[in-house]
Amino acid sequence: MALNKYITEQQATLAERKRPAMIMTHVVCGYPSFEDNWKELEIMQEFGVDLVELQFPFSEPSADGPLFVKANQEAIENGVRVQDCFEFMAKVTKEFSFKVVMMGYFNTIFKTGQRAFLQQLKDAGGHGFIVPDLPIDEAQELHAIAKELDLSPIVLMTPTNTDARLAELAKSADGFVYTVARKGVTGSNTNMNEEVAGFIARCKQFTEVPLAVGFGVSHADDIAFIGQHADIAVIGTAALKAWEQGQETALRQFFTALLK
Amino acid sequence: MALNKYITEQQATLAERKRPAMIMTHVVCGYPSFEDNWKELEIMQEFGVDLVELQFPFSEPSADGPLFVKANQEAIENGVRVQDCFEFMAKVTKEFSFKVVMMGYFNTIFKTGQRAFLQQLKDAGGHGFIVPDLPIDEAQELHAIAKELDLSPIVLMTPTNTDARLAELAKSADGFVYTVARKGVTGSNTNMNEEVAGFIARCKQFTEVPLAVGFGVSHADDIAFIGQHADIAVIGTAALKAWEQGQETALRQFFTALLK
Amino acid sequence: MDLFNFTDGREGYYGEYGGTFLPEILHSTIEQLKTEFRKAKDDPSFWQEFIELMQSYSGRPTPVTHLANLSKKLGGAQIYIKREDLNHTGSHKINNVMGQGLLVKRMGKTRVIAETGAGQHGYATATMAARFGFDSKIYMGAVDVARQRPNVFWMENMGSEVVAVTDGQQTLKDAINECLRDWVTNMDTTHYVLGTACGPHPFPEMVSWFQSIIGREAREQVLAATGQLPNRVFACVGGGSNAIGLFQGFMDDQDTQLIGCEAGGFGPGKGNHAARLAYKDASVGVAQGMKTYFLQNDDGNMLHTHSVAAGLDYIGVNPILVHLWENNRVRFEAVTDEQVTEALKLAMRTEGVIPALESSHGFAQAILEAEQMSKDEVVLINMSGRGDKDIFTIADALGDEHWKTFIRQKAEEYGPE
Amino acid sequence: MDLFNFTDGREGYYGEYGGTFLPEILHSTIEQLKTEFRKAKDDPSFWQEFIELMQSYSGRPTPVTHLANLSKKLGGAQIYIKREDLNHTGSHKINNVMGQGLLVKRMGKTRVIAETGAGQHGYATATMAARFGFDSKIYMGAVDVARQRPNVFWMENMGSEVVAVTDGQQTLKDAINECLRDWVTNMDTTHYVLGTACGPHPFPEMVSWFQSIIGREAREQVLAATGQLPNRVFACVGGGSNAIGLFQGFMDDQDTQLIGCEAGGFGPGKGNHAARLAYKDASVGVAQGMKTYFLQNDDGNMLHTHSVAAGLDYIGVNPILVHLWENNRVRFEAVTDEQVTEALKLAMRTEGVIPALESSHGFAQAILEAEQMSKDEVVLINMSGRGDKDIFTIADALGDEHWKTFIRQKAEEYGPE
Ligand SMILES: Cc1ncc(COP(=O)(O)O)c(C=O)c1O
Ligand SMILES: Cc1ncc(COP(=O)(O)O)c(C=O)c1O
Repeated sequence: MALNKYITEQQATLAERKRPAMIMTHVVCGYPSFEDNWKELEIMQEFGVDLVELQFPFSEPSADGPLFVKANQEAIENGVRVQDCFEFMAKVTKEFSFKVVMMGYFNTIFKTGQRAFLQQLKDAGGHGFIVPDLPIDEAQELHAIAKELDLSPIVLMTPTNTDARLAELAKSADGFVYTVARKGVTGSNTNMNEEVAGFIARCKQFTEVPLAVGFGVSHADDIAFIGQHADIAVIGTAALKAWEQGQETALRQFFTALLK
Repeated sequence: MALNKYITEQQATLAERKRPAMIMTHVVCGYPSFEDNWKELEIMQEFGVDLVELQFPFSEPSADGPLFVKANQEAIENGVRVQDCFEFMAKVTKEFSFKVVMMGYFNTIFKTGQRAFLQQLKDAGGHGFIVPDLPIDEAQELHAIAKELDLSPIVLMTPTNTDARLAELAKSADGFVYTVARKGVTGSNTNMNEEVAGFIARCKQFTEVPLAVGFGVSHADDIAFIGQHADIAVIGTAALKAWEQGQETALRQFFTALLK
Repeated sequence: MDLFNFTDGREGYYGEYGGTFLPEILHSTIEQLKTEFRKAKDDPSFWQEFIELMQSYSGRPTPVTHLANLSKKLGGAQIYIKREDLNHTGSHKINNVMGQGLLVKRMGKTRVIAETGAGQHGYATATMAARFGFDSKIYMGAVDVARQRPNVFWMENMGSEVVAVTDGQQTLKDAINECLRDWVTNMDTTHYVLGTACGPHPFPEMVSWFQSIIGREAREQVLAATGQLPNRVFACVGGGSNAIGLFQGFMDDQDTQLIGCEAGGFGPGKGNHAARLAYKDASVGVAQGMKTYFLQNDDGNMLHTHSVAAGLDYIGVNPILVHLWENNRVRFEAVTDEQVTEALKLAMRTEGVIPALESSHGFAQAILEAEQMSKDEVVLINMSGRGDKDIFTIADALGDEHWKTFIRQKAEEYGPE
Repeated sequence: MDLFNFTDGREGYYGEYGGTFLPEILHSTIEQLKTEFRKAKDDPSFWQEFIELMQSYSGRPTPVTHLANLSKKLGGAQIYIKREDLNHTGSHKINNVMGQGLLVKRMGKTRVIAETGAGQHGYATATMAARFGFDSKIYMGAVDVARQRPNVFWMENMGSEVVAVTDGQQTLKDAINECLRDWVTNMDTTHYVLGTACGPHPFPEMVSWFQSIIGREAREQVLAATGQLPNRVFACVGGGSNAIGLFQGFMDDQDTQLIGCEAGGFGPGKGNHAARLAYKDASVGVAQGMKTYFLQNDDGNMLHTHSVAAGLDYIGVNPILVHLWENNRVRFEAVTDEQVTEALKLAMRTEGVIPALESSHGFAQAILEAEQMSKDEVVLINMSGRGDKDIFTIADALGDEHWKTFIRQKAEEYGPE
């Protein structure tokens, strides 16, 4: 509910901010380091990003593409623990005005304990969570606790889902829906075309909740396209790639071009 | 018949020659070379050897031990042909007083043609043949031709033969019988003992033909032992070993010690 | 006992283990698979087709062999082995793979992908793909590619593309992740041929079903050979497919003990082994599509594992076996690398059989126990595969110097790159 | 036709071929063997014991597999293969070896010796010796030891002593000579387990008898699968044991053509190949205990032979097959190394089977002929062994660069001696 309210508010300011869509960015906790994460987030804040996913590194990131796989792996090798991620999130939510959702794999939550995990997420100022390997059928308990704690379980809708399944997914949707623009994992470019538009339209038939569009957003054109059809553009791999290429300078250039 | 007569004559001169037994030696044609063979034979003549086996080299000398195997192989590699062996034999029988028998494997005879081979053997002055891989059961044709040409097929008797088999073998025996003192191939030493004596005695029950004792004869004692029980001592590997160690000098020393 | 009667619980769950933990994008793919599998399972002609294929192509039924010499030497129980090593491609993996091949044909897909660790499953899948005319890609950890080149060689020669996975530990679990990544991209044309009774439902059930051919045959064969049921049945447990395959034959024979033999590696202690249940270093988690015991740390990140047998070197375990273990139907034991190589040597010398290093785990535990049993008792070991394809691993495990010399000579013969 | 009815001729002779050409010292040994063999052959319970042993230990009957893809691709006859590759130890050699093992037990001997070229027969003999508890020594040409190290490794691990023979060409024929030398020394305790249907009588008959299990099974199986007899039956011919084993099943089926496939190596020309009958480079001779065709020069000394398949690389050939060839019952053809490796690749890719390089000769000739035949005709190929144990040879034959890199890395890992 808290997240829904925030998104509605941000939505309302888009025209004034000359933005075709809201922006959600992605950071892998502790990769390359928490210091780098902080600098990235400062730039994201500077460019008026609306939402940030903080990914908790996991040893088996099976829904991620190569760049994020490497990020997950190295973060773990650097010794990043779940507790470090929560502490970092608490600092971030205190310092920055964008809202934060946790992104990660279910085992991280399960192993910590579902209630304990969500309580810590709440305490750290997070507003929701995206767990790509947890289908709604297996998520009853987690969603129930989330409801109690006013956290939004971000549901994914995908082009392969049947209408019946989309309807089912819509029942669990809260905060926003993460619509996956194409098959595959994170990382490679998506061709934003009629097919994607059709898929988004199909999702809209089933839910009123705002729609984020993810997987391969990297150009200003993509944002414009998403603005026409949906609500939130998700910038993942593209931003990390920029950071890896030239830290602050490159990331600033990237956002400048993206949001021009 | 020719061979039988020669052996009987030689036998008669043993006492006079102060020899406990007749001596048969062995040379592998063309190994190390025909020149070396000739020098070996000169020494053998010098020491009054009675008989010489000229081995025709074969590529599969499966009844021979390591030293003769190598000799066969190298002779073939040196290009020694069957014709060369016959030519050499002709020179030898012309020059020396000992009698010569051919020793070799059946394929050499078979491939040349049984009649053609024996005719050439006869022409070269040979008196008989020892073919260790030709059992009497497979030798009817060869033996029949030999009879025509007055060549002696030298039969082998062995410690593993039954009495019945010895009787059978005796029927084909001519010239002399080659009694194999022990199991195994040519080369290693035989312990001349009661067992060997018993075996020779057993052979004598079945044949009147003189007995040669082979396989591993290398000392004066062996000759003495053979003299007590049989007629001919066969010197094979031991002489070649001496030649390899020091040519003429070593071979002379060997025979000196052997026949002292 | 019908392990797969879900009417009283949740479909795909065995006690609290199992489930389907997959990205949403695979939802309809897995639903299609469930439906097709259910149809096939309910259709007796499908099983018949499967049996006939396994007979004519893979030489089934595989026999049960009495190891009279070994039994006598140990002085205890009569030891029998189920000869999965005699299958085409040399292990039980082919049972599952050919079964899935038939399903793929039914689903009208044209491409298969598979993970492989030791290479046996990849080898079997490449074989199946060649036989069925499917395109195929095999994912294999780069570390495994390096140590199991012979299997890679055959897979490639049968027309499969082999991809060396360079993520993570570069072993089996990483190959599984990479398969999932391929699958979420190409599910329209592609079936993921999972190699063991793990992963999301319906894989554990499906793989178990195809592998149940082992237990069905074995029960009859042991009865025919000995006039009695085995007192104890041993199988190595990597993912758990050969074990569940054999155990199913004896599930209702309450007097038959079932023993799962895990990779004890260097012995207990995190990172030293791959024993999920026999040692105390694993805990419940959710990964690679299922809920089960994993060798993981407190954050839920997976530990390094070790075993002399690549096929047992895995973080998770068949959820059905966990359930049976909790219900005291299956006992779990672990044997160390050292015990395993000793058992292998003994089997070779006394009986002329070469169990795979994986299968040698079953031998090692059975040898320990048979010695204590009486002469009129019977034990059955699953010889899940043959070791002769693992010559590099076995030569290394045995430290054979002649072998090293041979390899050095061969390298010299090949000359520099 | 009873090939072994000698009442009208000489025992051990097939036409003018065969016989017993051995040193006199082995006379009683070979007589004992003949007697024991005759007794066993006349005793139906012996064959029964043999069959049961082969079932429980080696997985017989081996199936017959329809190669539907390959048949379709060629557009001609329906191709079936007899799966001797699925035997324990991976080839038909085990049939003969286990049979002789039973005879050795009957004769009360305790030690066996064997020659081996490719290593398959030595491997099988080492296995048999381990299983029967015999001492064993395997003679192998030094050249073959160097190129077939994997088989040596397994033989040694099964407890056999492997002796590298350094005489002659240091290959199969020299190993046979060395066996004869051992045998003339140790015949009291020792049986010489000859590996093919060659050598002195009774070996050709005895080996053929044990191998006839292939043809007996195959005839029934092809009939059951196709409702007809095969029009043509193909088998590779090294010494000739797998060929005579299979052919015996069809000897009286006059409409079934029998085709022996020899090693054409680099093609015709002395020294280039090991084809005794298909090419014109061999002639009749007497060696290695028998009278038959040999690749020899005018002096009767044996020629060098060449084949990509070590198991076919032999100077002589089964005298029974020569007789059948002279009587136009068996046709002989030779295929070159190149044709053979192409056939191997095709078999792997279209059907997921890996015939040994030896067996691939049968495939190569059958492929040539099947293409010309009609779709309702049936051909049967003997897949005498599997190729996966010959990875070094096959990788070399196919010139695989990845493999070479792997071997170089492995050598580096092992470090200098
Ligand atoms: C021969 C053999 N046995 C056993 C296993 C372990 O797998 P599972 O536990 O699924 O039978 C493997 C895996 O590669 C294998 O190759
Ligand atoms: C697989 C295989 N096939 C065939 C042969 C040739 O032998 P034979 O002609 O006796 O069957 C061999 C010999 O080693 C072999 O290993």
